[in-house]
Amino acid sequence: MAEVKAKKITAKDYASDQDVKWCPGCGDYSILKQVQSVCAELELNNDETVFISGIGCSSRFPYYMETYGMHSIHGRGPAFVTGLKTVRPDLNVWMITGDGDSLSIGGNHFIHLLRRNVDVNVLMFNNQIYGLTKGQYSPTSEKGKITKSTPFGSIDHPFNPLALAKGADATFIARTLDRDPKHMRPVLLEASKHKGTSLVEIYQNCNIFNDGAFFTFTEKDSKPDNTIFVEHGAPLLFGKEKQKAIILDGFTPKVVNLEDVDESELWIHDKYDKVKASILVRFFDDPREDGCLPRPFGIFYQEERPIYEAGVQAQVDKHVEAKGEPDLNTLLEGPNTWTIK
Amino acid sequence: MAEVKAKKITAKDYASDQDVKWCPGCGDYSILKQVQSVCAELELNNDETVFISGIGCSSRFPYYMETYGMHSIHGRGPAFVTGLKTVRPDLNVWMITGDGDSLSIGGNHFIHLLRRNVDVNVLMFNNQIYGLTKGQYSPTSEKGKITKSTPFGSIDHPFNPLALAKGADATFIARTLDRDPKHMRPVLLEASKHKGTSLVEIYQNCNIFNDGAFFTFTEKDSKPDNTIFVEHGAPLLFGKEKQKAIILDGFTPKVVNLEDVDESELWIHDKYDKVKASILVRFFDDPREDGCLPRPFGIFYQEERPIYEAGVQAQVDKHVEAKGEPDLNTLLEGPNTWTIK
Amino acid sequence: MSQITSEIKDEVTILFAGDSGDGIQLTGGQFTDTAALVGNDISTFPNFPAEIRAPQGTVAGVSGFQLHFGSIELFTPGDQADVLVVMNAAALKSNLASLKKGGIVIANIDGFDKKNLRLAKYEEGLTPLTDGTLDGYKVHEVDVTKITRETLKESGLGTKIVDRSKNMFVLGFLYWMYNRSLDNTIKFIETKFAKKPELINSNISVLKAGYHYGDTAEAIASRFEVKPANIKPGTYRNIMGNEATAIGLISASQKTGLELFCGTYPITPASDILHFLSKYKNFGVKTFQAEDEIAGICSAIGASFGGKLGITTSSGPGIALKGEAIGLAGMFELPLVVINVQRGGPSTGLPTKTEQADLFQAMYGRNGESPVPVIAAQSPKDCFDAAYEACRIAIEHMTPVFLLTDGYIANGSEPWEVMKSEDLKNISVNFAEPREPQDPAFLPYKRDDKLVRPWAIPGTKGLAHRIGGLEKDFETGNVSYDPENHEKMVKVRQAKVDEIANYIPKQKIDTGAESGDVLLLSWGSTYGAVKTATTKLIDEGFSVSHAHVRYLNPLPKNLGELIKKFDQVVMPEMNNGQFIKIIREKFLVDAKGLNKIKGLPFATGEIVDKVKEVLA
Amino acid sequence: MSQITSEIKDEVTILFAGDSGDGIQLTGGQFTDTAALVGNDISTFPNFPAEIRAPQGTVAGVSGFQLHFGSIELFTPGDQADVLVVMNAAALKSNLASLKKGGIVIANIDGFDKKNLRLAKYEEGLTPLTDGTLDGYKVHEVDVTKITRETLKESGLGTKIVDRSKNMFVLGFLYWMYNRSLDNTIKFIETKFAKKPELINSNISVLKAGYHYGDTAEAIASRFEVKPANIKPGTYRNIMGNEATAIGLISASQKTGLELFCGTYPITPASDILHFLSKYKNFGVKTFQAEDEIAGICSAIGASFGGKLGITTSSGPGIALKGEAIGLAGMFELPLVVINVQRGGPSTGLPTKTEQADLFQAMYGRNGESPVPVIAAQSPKDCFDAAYEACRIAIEHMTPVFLLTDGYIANGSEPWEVMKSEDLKNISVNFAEPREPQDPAFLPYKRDDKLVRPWAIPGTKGLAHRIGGLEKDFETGNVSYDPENHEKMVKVRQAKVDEIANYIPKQKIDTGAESGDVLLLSWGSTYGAVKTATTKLIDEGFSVSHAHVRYLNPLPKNLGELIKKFDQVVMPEMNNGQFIKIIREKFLVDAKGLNKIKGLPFATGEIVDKVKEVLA
Ligand SMILES: Cc1ncc(C[n+]2csc(CCOP(=O)(O)OP(=O)(O)O)c2C)c(N)n1
Ligand SMILES: Cc1ncc(C[n+]2csc(CCOP(=O)(O)OP(=O)(O)O)c2C)c(N)n1
Ligand code: SF4
Ligand code: SF4
Ligand SMILES: [Mg+2]
Ligand SMILES: [Mg+2]
Repeated sequence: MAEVKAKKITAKDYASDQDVKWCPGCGDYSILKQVQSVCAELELNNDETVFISGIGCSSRFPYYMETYGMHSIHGRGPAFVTGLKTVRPDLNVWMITGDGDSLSIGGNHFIHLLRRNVDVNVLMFNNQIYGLTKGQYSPTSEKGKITKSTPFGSIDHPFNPLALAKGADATFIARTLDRDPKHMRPVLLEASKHKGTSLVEIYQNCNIFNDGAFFTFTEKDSKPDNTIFVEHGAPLLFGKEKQKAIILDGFTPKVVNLEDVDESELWIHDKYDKVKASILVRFFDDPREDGCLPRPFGIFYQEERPIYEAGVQAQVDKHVEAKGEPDLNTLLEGPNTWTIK
Repeated sequence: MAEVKAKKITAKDYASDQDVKWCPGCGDYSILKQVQSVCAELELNNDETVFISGIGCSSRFPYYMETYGMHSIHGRGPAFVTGLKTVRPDLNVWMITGDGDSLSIGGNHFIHLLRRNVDVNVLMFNNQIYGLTKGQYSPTSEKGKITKSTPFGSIDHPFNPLALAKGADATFIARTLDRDPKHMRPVLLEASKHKGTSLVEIYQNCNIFNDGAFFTFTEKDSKPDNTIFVEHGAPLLFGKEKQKAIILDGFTPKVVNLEDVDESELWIHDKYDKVKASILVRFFDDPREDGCLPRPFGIFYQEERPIYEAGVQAQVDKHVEAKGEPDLNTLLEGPNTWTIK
Repeated sequence: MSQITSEIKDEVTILFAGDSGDGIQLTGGQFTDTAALVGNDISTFPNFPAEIRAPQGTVAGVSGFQLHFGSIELFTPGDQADVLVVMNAAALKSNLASLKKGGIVIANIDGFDKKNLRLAKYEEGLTPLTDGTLDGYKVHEVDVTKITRETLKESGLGTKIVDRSKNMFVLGFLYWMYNRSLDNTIKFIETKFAKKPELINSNISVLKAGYHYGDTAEAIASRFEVKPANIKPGTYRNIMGNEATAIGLISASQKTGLELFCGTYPITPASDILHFLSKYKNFGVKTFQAEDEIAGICSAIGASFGGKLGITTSSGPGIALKGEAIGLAGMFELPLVVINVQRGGPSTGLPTKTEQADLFQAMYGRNGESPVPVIAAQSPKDCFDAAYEACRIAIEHMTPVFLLTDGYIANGSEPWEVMKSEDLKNISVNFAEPREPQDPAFLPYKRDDKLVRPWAIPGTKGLAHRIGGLEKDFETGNVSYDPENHEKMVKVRQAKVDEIANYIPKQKIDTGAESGDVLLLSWGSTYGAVKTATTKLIDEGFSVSHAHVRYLNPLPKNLGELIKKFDQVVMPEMNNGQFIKIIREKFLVDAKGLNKIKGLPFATGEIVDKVKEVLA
Repeated sequence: MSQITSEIKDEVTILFAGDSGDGIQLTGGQFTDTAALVGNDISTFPNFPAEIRAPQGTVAGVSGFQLHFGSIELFTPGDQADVLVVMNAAALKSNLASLKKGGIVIANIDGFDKKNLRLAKYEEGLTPLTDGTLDGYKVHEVDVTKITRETLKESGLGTKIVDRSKNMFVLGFLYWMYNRSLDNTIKFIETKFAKKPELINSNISVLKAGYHYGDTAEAIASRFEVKPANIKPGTYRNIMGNEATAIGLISASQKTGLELFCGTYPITPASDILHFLSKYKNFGVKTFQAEDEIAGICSAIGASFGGKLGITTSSGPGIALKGEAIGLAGMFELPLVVINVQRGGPSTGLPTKTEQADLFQAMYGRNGESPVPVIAAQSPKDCFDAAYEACRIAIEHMTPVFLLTDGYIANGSEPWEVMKSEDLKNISVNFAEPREPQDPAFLPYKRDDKLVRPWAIPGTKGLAHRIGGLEKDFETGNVSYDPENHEKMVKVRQAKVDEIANYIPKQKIDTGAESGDVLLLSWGSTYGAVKTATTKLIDEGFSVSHAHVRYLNPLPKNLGELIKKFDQVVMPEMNNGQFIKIIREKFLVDAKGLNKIKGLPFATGEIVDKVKEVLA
């Protein structure tokens, strides 16, 4: 950033001149606001930042950012991102996607992006519904969901997106909520700093087609007992008074009263621990069920692993070094010629 | 099966009249043999059995089975299977796929098949290479793999297929080896009995393009120390004399000498335990590395969950019952008519 | 009460427009039903915004519903409106161009306050109601909001709920204007709010308030009367295109006894077919919302392999993903119906707009020589016949079939004379018979005299066989790399599709003489506009005829002959010229294109003008 | 030693055939190099089995290599072979039809033992060597295995290794037959086995043994001489089509300074382009083996968006998956080269065979009006020029471009006069310039006089903008649902592609006069066969000319004119008639098709016969 910058950069500097066209009340607005504000905090250069999305309500996002942007094809965001980052590792790239975009049609590109660990921040707006096509169930909709395409309830067992991401060896896995901007902000900041594919699942309310899908986790009454906000190095505590804890009993995670257990038994969150993360992503009980585990939010897992584009670049650099600057004439000539006189 | 069946059914009854055209020495032959023999043991009716595959060397499989068969499109096997089973739950359906077919182009259909839990037996021939297209690396090839398309070594972090399957909430997860027919057979039998999608990953040697990829796990010298054959209810023991055991130390799986630990500390394999399975599928260390965990084989996980096609059928049945036999004229008339005289 | 005259009209077009939340579609639907009940012919076309619910008051959020009703036969929802009802400034802004010169504007003035004017991006300080924009139109300003609130001030209902019945006021007012009874809508309100009686009364009160407002308001000088049309006696229902498609498919399933399986993925404007189908579980319909379009079609092929009626639906961008599988279905020679509800393209294009630009994709959008029959529907109700016919061809000829409709007819509606099951053409299903070991070997690719191979379904004794996408031997169906066999197979797959021409009706002239100066040759949803234009031209004394092609591949056998009887051929298409290329190539005639690529259907006048130009 | 005559020949075609493991490709390659070195013109075509390594000895496992060399200019690998070398019975079975009547068969009799005969499915007890099958051919039986083992019996090498040098014996023998020096192959052996000196000696011994066998064996009555061709002086290399494509792409990258990014997924017969490209990391080439074809093309578009040269390669079934993304690239108006190495279709078809049946897929395989320039390569070496030209058009006209080659030229090879970097046409890259806040707003869709929009790449100051697949405003590129704008955009995208006709060479007559009785109009890999046929027909006194079209969309501006100078137009295509439809439609000429759909290239004779038939 230029040193003589007179004006402090604000969220507004990242808002494009286009009218935002989401439904009034849509959770997408809050996410847009946080992202713009995080951009400001990081003082990202607008010209070196790129937002790429697929198709869906959420995927309109890039139009609203005063950066380079691409509204691509349904589900294919990861492929565009991979191509762009492979040739332009210098850019700061964000990918915006929905639960349908990334887990339905785009599921394959999504898991391949994660395993390759391209350096991009992926924000998955999970509203457990197809918004743009007016309300069909999505791969994250709960079983039995009644929608336009399932008037008698859906039959498919839904994906647990973070478990899937863990299965695909993602190097950064987090979850946050549209209605908790204070939580979202630091998660986005951490995600943007992580070198590799940072996956942030954001529970997002679609007030038109799936209103209240996450109210258990966002509304004052139910939130404390149904959510657990994990923090690296801290024990897994929750409840209104943080009076409840989670421990591992043998191989089974269990809810206990904090006062009933010894401190040594507490599950201390360690975002670098694979096994803990594998179990944590599976805290995915239906909150309507009795005795269920609270739904975790925060950064579940983080791992340092070489990023894809750096590996590609390293091979190029190595060969340029070994073989010298390319000479087109040598290439054209090939290894074997003969001359006719 | 007809009671008067005079002749005992043998594996040969499941061999079609087509010449088998895999390369001599290919691991596929051994799998074909076991499958035919398992069909015989189960006395499957040839006319009620269907083998569906994608594209790849492995996917030629259906041509060699004297059953109904479909050699479909690269990666799309799960979709054909889902359509077929949804309308024909009565059929016994097997899906044959390769590591490229199911994890590269077909990755999305694969994970959706698993989450939906369609009742089909999936045999994934994992040779860590693209055989049919003559030797490019696959999503399961180890990093640094030198192939036709990666003359300087591959850069991508490979999938751990069973971890991915677990992440997709598969209800039956197993692994076996082409070179261990005695192990393969019972695994195939169990898979075929499971109600739901049974995933069996089969390590398969491609002696032309990736010869010896699994020799560490199949050859006499290295096998005992590098493999662990899990059995439901039994402790995780391995080594030539079964002298080594695996325990969970806090959250970390560890190799110990059997004699050094108390029996109560032993990890008893429980294929119904989600958490154990989540950890077990992650025993995926590079066998070339020091202190690595052995690679597990056997049935990792099994869960009863309603199967997709049954759910679909139940809705139909329920509505037929509630609304009576369909009357086309009522449908044609619709709810609102008027009459012009 | 002032003197109110009553004018008789042959046909009227009303365009309702307002915010997505204003209940525009419901208002239009009610007027339609009422018009239908008194025996008017009708044709409607809703026009949705691309955004789900763009911010209230903006142009992007305007929803429209166009209704054409008359005492004469109608084939389109009307070129331009006689009456434009606008609930706010944005609605006026985006629809004024669709109003006839001199037409009537009914404006809810509450929707023209400062905020609404700003949101609609009118120039600061100016309102179109007074700044001259509406010069030459008849404008009726009504403060709908105020009167509605007034009407319900005693109801005890909250303002939000009260305001939601504004549309009933407008409806009542229009009923008055067109001399219509309120009965049908009152019945509707009673059913709809059966569980919320307080809303029954409030809505009916507002409806009546609207009606009475007509009686009392000074402004309105004339009411209109539209007599019943001379419609063939019978029982009718109003039907939308996508609904008709769904019912056509289910009918084919019921008539054949083949379970219907629809593997699909939502996409505008095709999703409604899935929505309709998924309601009819008691007809044994199985719908599968797949993970993507590829899985959608592949699952449908799987179902066909299993001996059922496999269907897949989508729109252009989704169809683009199905090419590989359509090619496979062609190799398999299994029945499959692929429905493309076309929308504005290319790429994501204009998802909520209409176009006919996917014909070539249907004809040629696959690798290799991969012929597929293609048929198109011509109007909302015709979607029924076209869908039924697509199933017939697929099943009787063992082939994937493309059915093309588009956003215009998919969402549009018109009255449909209810059919009886008995009236439906028979579709014959020929499953291969079981065999005993001593029978001669089963030959899965041996053809009958229609060049059709047997449908041998799993579970049938003695027919176990394998199919695949590799080239197959002419009879055994085993993989064959033989060069001669390949050529033979390519030719026979083509011949099989060509052979269908023997099993479809000959091409007819729809309107006009068998020969003449100009033939208007059209296909798909342009039918109504072209027909109306032709009638008009003939009335004006021109030598013009109209032929409308349902069967785009193979073409009717007599089409060439028919065309050659005209000096000129003009082909209107909502694309940049696709069907015309096929006609030019096949018959070497110098057909002229009339192309509109605006995401909107043709107006009759555009066609009339073009023909006059050609003849000038 | 018997009397051996020496015959002089203008051209000779040798077909080597044997098991996949027999080293057939290597043998053919060596003979090719040696022939090239003495100045013969050459053309080759390898023919792989569909199975990787089907069981030894079976017909499915036969690998072939056809080599045409001569003292005259050659354009095809030869219609039929003069000499057929077969290493076993299966090789004879599957290739005999390719041998000229009266041609020479060289048979390794060890490959005709009982087991081999059975595997080749010859009738029990009969061997084609004696049962009359080869009546009329000149057969030389050689026990290659025995002599090879004999030669190396002192070498101390194991039998398996010894047997692997059998092919050297055959090669030596053929060198003798055609009076060739062993030097080139000896040098090759020395390099290849530099690390295994024992194999150098053994291979050279066997090679020489083959040569000497010719000298001593009684059977051979004549040797042949093929004089150097009258080839333009210069430096040459032998080049395969896929290699030429790869080098053409890299050359465009080097000339423009744009990093090359190839996003692709393996598929026969396109994979070799990826294999070649991935070797040239030091040229900054980045190859991405994606998870599927869709990711392949989308990643390439991502790279183009980033300001690099995005390439994607595939064959028919894989191209079918790219339609949606090609449409998007057309909307984006970014450079992209899409290469289709066509194979036998439809569906999975005949993966290792050749065909030209994906032209329509390239032209029309997308939803909506989505024009894309299409060009085709005509021979192995021409793949270089075609690939380079595809990049030029993509970059200078900001558009996706289709390059069509096919299995025949992709795997075939011919001599190529080595180009110098300086000889390559310039390609201009125009990145939009950075802007300061005070500059007028950047308009990403404002066009220059070629109708081309600016390439504004991320990282450039002041150009931040958003692109997408929804219809865009004519200048700002913002999403626009405006009907007029849509039509304007559809038309301008078409006009932009049409405009390319002003930047490509005019169509020329390749062979023959500018007017006459028949024009043979061809495209793609049929070039050699059609040219050869034309020459032959002209020699025989027919009034025939040949024009070969590289630019299939847009067509050269003068094509219509050129065509109209001929009474008849005959269009040979390796498909069921695709380009012919375009020509008929566009120019309303009654062109006649000559279609071969056997997975094999045309033989000259087939074309000659067709023309004679047309003229009869
Ligand atoms: C190839 C293709 N298929 C289908 C569609 C239709 N479509 C657009 S968005 C969408 C799903 C959107 O759901 P999600 O990703 O969850 O986004 P949301 O709208 O909920 O934010 C679908 C099915 C499309 N645009 N392209
Ligand atoms: C759409 C499409 N893309 C690519 C191919 C080419 N192809 C065929 S099989 C294959 C990969 C095979 O690998 P795998 O599934 O591991 O099977 P294997 O041959 O190793 O058994 C590829 C890339 C194809 N047939 N179709
Ligand atoms: S439909 Fe739902 S997700 Fe889409 S903009 Fe509206 S509220 Fe948001
Ligand atoms: S290439 Fe490999 S996997 Fe394929 S048949 Fe040969 S050995 Fe088997
Ligand atoms: Mg969603
Ligand atoms: Mg493989």
